[in-house]
Amino acid sequence: MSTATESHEDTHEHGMSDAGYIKIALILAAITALEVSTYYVDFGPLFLPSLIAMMFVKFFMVVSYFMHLKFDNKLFSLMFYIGLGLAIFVYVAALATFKFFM
Amino acid sequence: MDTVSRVKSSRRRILGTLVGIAASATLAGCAQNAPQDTWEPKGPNAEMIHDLDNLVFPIAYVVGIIVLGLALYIFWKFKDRGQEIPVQGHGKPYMEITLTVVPALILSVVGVFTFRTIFDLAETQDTEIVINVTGQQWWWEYDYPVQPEHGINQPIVTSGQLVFPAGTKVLLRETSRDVIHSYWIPALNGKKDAVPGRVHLLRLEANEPGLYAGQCAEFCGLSHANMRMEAIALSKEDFAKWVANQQKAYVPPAAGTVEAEGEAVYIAQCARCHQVNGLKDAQGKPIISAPDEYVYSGAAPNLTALMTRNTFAGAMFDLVNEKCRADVWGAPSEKFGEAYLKGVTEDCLNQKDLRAWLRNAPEMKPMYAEPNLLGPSDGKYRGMPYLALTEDDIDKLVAYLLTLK
Amino acid sequence: MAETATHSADHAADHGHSSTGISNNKLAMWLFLGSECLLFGGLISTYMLYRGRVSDGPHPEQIFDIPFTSVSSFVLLMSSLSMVLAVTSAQRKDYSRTNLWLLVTAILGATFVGGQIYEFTAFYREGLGFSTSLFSSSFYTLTGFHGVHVTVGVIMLLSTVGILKKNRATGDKAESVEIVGLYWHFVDVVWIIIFTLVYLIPA
Amino acid sequence: MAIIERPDTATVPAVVTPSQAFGVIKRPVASSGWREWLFTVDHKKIGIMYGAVALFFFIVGGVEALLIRLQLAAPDGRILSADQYNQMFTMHGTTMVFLFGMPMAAAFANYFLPLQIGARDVAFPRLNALSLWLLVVGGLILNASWFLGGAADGGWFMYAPNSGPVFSPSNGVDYWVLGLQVAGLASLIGSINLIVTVLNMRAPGMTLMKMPIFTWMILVVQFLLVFSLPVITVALVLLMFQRSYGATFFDVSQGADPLLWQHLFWIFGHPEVYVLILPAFGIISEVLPTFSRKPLFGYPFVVFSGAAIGLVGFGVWAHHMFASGLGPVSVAVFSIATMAIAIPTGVKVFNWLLTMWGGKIWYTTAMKFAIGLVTLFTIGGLSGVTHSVAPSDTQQTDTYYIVAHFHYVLFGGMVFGLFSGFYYWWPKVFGKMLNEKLGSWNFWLMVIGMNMTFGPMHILGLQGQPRRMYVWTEARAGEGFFNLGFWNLIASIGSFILAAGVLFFLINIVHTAKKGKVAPADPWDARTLEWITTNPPKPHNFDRIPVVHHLDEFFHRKYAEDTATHTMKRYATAEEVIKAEEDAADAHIHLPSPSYWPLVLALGIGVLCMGVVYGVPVMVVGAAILVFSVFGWVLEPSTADDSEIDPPSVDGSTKEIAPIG
Repeated sequence: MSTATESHEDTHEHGMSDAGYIKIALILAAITALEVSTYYVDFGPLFLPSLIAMMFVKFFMVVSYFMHLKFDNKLFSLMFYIGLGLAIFVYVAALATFKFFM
Repeated sequence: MDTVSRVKSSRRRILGTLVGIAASATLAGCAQNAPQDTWEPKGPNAEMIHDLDNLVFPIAYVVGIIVLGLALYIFWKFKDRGQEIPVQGHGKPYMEITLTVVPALILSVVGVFTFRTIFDLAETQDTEIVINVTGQQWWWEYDYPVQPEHGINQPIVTSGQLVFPAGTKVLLRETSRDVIHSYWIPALNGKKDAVPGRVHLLRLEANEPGLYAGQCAEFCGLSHANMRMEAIALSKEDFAKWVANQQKAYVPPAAGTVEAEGEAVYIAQCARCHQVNGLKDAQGKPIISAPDEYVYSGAAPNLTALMTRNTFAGAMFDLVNEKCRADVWGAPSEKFGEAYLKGVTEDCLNQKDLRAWLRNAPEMKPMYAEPNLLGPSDGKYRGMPYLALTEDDIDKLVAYLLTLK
Repeated sequence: MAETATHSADHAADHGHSSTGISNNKLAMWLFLGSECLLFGGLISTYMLYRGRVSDGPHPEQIFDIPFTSVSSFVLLMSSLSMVLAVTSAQRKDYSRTNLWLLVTAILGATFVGGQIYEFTAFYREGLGFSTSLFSSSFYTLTGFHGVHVTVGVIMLLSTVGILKKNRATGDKAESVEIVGLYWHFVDVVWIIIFTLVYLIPA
Repeated sequence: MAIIERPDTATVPAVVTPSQAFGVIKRPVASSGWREWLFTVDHKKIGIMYGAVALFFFIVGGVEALLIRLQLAAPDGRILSADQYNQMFTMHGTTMVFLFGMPMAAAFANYFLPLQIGARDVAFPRLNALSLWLLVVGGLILNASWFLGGAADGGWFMYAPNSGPVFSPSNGVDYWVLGLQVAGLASLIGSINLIVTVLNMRAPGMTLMKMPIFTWMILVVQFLLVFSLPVITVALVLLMFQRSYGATFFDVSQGADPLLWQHLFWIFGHPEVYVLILPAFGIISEVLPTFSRKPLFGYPFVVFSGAAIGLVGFGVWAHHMFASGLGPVSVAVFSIATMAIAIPTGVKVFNWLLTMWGGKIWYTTAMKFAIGLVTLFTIGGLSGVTHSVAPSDTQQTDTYYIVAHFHYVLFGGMVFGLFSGFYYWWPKVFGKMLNEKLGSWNFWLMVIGMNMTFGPMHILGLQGQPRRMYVWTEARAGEGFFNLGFWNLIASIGSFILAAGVLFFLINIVHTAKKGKVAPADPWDARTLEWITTNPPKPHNFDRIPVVHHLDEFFHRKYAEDTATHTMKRYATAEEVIKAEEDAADAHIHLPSPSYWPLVLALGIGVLCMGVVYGVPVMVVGAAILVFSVFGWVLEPSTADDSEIDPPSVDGSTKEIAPIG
C-alpha cells in the first residue's frame, strides 16, 4: 500500500522518543496529583477555574502527544476538533438555556 | 413623465397588483369566523404578533413573487429554441455578494422587530390577575389563587373554561401533571407549553368580553385531538359576579327529592375522584375527593359549580344544547356576560351527551381507562372509567348535577 | 486542506491510492472519535444537568471515594503511556516488545474496569441503585458507557496481541496498533474529563 | 480480493479466485443470483439495494399518509381509531425521514459518489454493505412493531415524558427506539465511509474545488451525520434505559426536566433537516447545469453556502422549541440565528436561477423535477422565514402551517430532487431510458397533487387547525364555503392525485424494464465524471481512472471554445471520449471480494436489539453472533497473492486493499 510507507516516515520524523513520552506521562501524573489535592486543600475561588484548566491541559497533552495530533496530518486535527468544538458549543448552549429559564 | 420613470411606475403598479392578488386570494380562501383563526387578534398580545405578521408576510410575498416571476421568465425565455451552446461562464462574484447582502439586510430589519416583540411579549411586571393553569390528559384545570382585589377570597378551582376579566392583564402560570401540553388561545396570544415540573408564564388579555376558542397544541397522547379549551372574557362587573357565584356556599338538595337521591349516587360513585366543595356526608363531615388514589395524574375536574360552565370532558362536549350554545356564542360583546352568566338551565342542558358520558365515558372519548391497559400506571386510570351506572342512577345524577350552579 | 493528489495515474488504479496521502483507516478512526465527542458530550451534559437531583438517594459527595477513584484514574492514565510505547515499538517493527506493552495496557485497562465494578457494587450497597434518582441514573449511564468503551478497548488490545502473535494481520501492523492506540487514548481522554467534572467538582 | 485482469473484451465478468486456506471462513466467490446481491460489497449493487429499500418504504410511508388524509377528509373521521391514527402519523414521519429520505440519498451517494470522483469503490466496501444491512434490520425492527402489539405512537419527535412507559405502554416505542439506533448506526458507518472516500479516493487532478457539486453536498451531509447522530443516540439510549431498565431520565416525579429530550432530539433533528434536503440540492445542481448547457453559476458560492448551511444548522435547533418555555434571551438568540440560515439558502436559489439564465434549457422530466424543486422549495423557504420570527412561530408551531412548510421543503424539495435524480441517472444505472411521456404524467400529477395537498394546509394552519389530531370538529371549522372542512377535503383529494403521480413512476419503472429504450452513452450531454464510462458501469467503474483537469471534466472533453467565434464547439462525442479511456485501460484492477460478514454482523446486531424487548437470552445469542462475526470480519482472508498487488507490497504484510473495510 502506497500510503502505509508514507505514514511510517511521517511518524518517524515527527514522533517523539520513548523518553519524551515518559516525560509527558510524568507531567500528566503530576497534574493529576495536583487535581486530586484540590479535594483536600482549599483553593478558594481558584478551585473551579484551576480544575477546568488542568483538565484541559491534560486533555490536550494526551491528544497532541500520545495521539500524535500535533505531528500528524492537519486533516486528523480538523476531524477531531470539529467534533470537539461542536460538542462544546451545542451542549454548553443547551445547558445555558436551562439557566435562562424565565 | 419620462420613459424610465414610467416604466418604473408601471412596474411598481404591476408588482402592487400581484401582491394584492396574492393577498386577496389568500384572504378569500379563508373561512369566516374560524374560532381559532390566528389572524383575528382580539387582545394586545395577539395584536403584537399580528403586527409582526403584517410586516413579515408581505415581505415574503414580495420576495416570493419576484423570485417566482423571475423563475417563470427564465423558464420561458431561455427555453431551447436551437440557440448556440452558451458561453461557459462560472458566475459573477459581485452578483453573488449583492444577492447575499440584500437578503441579509431585509432579514436584519425583520430581526430587529422580532427581537423587540419577543421581549415585549415576555413582559409580566404589570400583571393584574394571576390564574394557575394545569394541563392533564385530556383537560385543563384553572385555579384562581386568593386575590382579594378581585373578590377571590378562597381559591376557586374550575375546568373547561377559563373565565377572566376583559381589559385586564392576566398572567397564566402553566404547568402539567403528566405529559407536555400546550396552552393556545389564538385570538389572545401564541401558544406556550405546559411542562410537568416547570412553571411557564403566558400573558393573556382580551379587548372585549367574549368567547375565545383554543386547543391543546402539543401532542399529548391518545385524546390530544379532544383536549380543547375556551377562554371566557367577562366585563369587570360580570367577572365579579362570576367570582362571587363560584364562592357561594353549597346548598344540599332538599331531602326526599330526586336531586337528593342523585346526591347519594354522586357520593357513592363520583366523590372518590370529583370534588364538590361543601358537600357533606350523613355524619356532616366534608367529603374530600382523593383522585390521586385512582387517577394517574392525581386530579379529576372539580364539579363545584359545574352548571356555570358550557362544556365538559375537556371541552370536548357542550354542556348546553345547540340552541343555547348559539345564544352564548352569538351574543354581542355587551350582552355576552349576561348570556354566559345564565349558566346551564334545565331546558338548556345537553342531556344526550351528558348521559352518554355518564353511561360509558371511555366510549365517548379515547382514554386509558380500560383495566387491561393500566399495568404501567399501577392500576390508575387516565380519564374517566366505565362506572356501570344504571339508567335510574343516571337520571338521578343528572338531576343532582343540575343543582351545581 | 491538504491537496497532495500527486500520484501518478498508475498508482491511482490501486485502492491504496489516497488523494490526501493519509491512511483511510486512520482517517476513519479520527472521524469516529470526533463523533464520539458528541456522544460523550451528551452523556456528560445529562449528568451535569441532573447531578444535584438525588431524590431520597445518596448525594454524590456522600458516596464518592476520591482516593480510590484517583488511583484508578492514575492507572488509566498510565495505560496511555504503555499504549504509546506499544505503538512506537510496532513502528520499529519490534513486535515482541509491542506485544508486551499491549499486554501491560490491557492489564491496566482491566484493572480500571475492575475498579469500576468494585466502585459500582460499593455504591449499590450504599443505596445508590440505577433507578434511585436522576443523579444515579445519569452517573451510572455515563460511567457505564465509559466502562464499556474501556472493556471493548481491552478486548481490542488482547485481540491485537493474538493477531500479531499468530501473524494473521490483514493490514499494516504498525498502523493497526496505532489505530487501536487512538481509540485507547480517546477513552483515557474522556476519563480525564469525567474524573474532573463528575468526581472532583461537587454538585 | 478479486483480481480483474484488464479485459480484452468488455464483456468479461468479474473473474474471482476463491479464497485461500487462510482464515476462519473462506470469502465467498462472486456468483450469480441472490448470492450476488446478499454478499456483495460493490458500491453500485449496494446503491441499487439502498434505492429499492428506500422506495419500498416510500410506498409504505405514502400509504400511511393516504390513510391519514382519508381520516381527515371529513369531520369526525372514522377510518382510524385515535390509537391507530397516532401510530400512523408517528410511523409516517419516522419512515419518511429515516427509511426513505436518508436511505434514498444514501442510494444516490453510494452509486454516484465513487463514480463522480473517479474511484473504483468506496474506501471501506464491507462497511458499506454493513450500512445497508443495518438499515434493513433497523427498518424491519421499526415496522415489526405493527404486528407485535402496535407501532410507536408518540410522534416522530417522541417527546418525553409522553414516550415513557406509563404514557406509551405498548412495545411500539421500544421497537422505535431500537430501530432508530440501528438505522443511526448504519448512517454513522456510512457517513464515515463516504467522507474517507471523498477525501482520499479522488481521481488524480480532482481537487476539492473541482469536485462535482453533488459530491460536495453529500460530503457536507456526511459531516452533519457524523456529528449529529451521536446526539440522537444519547437521547435514544436514555429513553431505552428508562423504558426497559428503570432509569429515571424523564421521570418528572424525580425532578427530571422534559426539555432535556427536546434539546437532544433537536440538536440532532435540525441538522437532520439538512441531511434530507442537501442531497436533493446536490442532485439538481447537477441537473440544472446539464440541461441548461451551462456550468453551475457561482460554484464556489454554492459549495460554501452548502457548508455554511451545514455549520449554522448546528446552531439553530431551539427554533423547534419556541413554545417550549425557553426564556426570551434564548428565544431571541435562536430566532436571529435561524434567520441567518435563510441567507445561504437564498444564495442557492439565486444561483440555480442564474445557472439557467442565458442557458439553452432542455425540458426533460429530470429538468422539470429540478425546476419544480426550485419553485416549490422557494415557497417552503419563505414560509420558513415566517417561522424564524419567534412570536409568529408561537401562533404557527404545531399547526398545519408547519406541516405545509416542511412538506413544501421536504416533498417539493427533497422528493422532487430525488425524482429528478431518478430520471437523470436511470440510464446510467440500468442502461435504459425512463419513458419521458410517463415521466411527464408523473411530474404534472405530482406537482398538482403536491400543491393541492399542502397548499391548503397553509390556510388550515393559520386559521388554527393544530397538527396530530385524529379528528377535527365542525364546530371549529368556521363558516362560509371556504371553511376548514373545504380545505381539508381539497388536501385529501390532492393527496390521492399525488399518489397517482407516484404510481406513474412505478408504472414507468415496470414499462422501462420491459420495453424501455436502451440508453445511449451520453443521453443528456452530461458534464461530470460518472458519464465517462459505460451504461451501466462495469464492476470496476472505469477502465482507466480518469485524470481530471476541469470542473465538469466530461463536458470539457467534448467541447471547447472556438477561439474565433467565442462559442462552444463540440469536437468529440461521448463514445469517443469513453473509447479513449478504454484503449488506455489499467493493467491491473483490484476489487474486493464479496463477504458474508456484513450481513451476519447486521443480523447479530438485530438479534441483540430484540434482546432488549425479549430478555437476556436473546441478547446473549445476538452478542455471540456479533462477536463471532467481528472476529470473522477482522480475520477474513484476502484472496490475493502478494504478487498481484500493485504495487507489490513492501514487507509482505499488505494482503488486502481495504483491511478494515
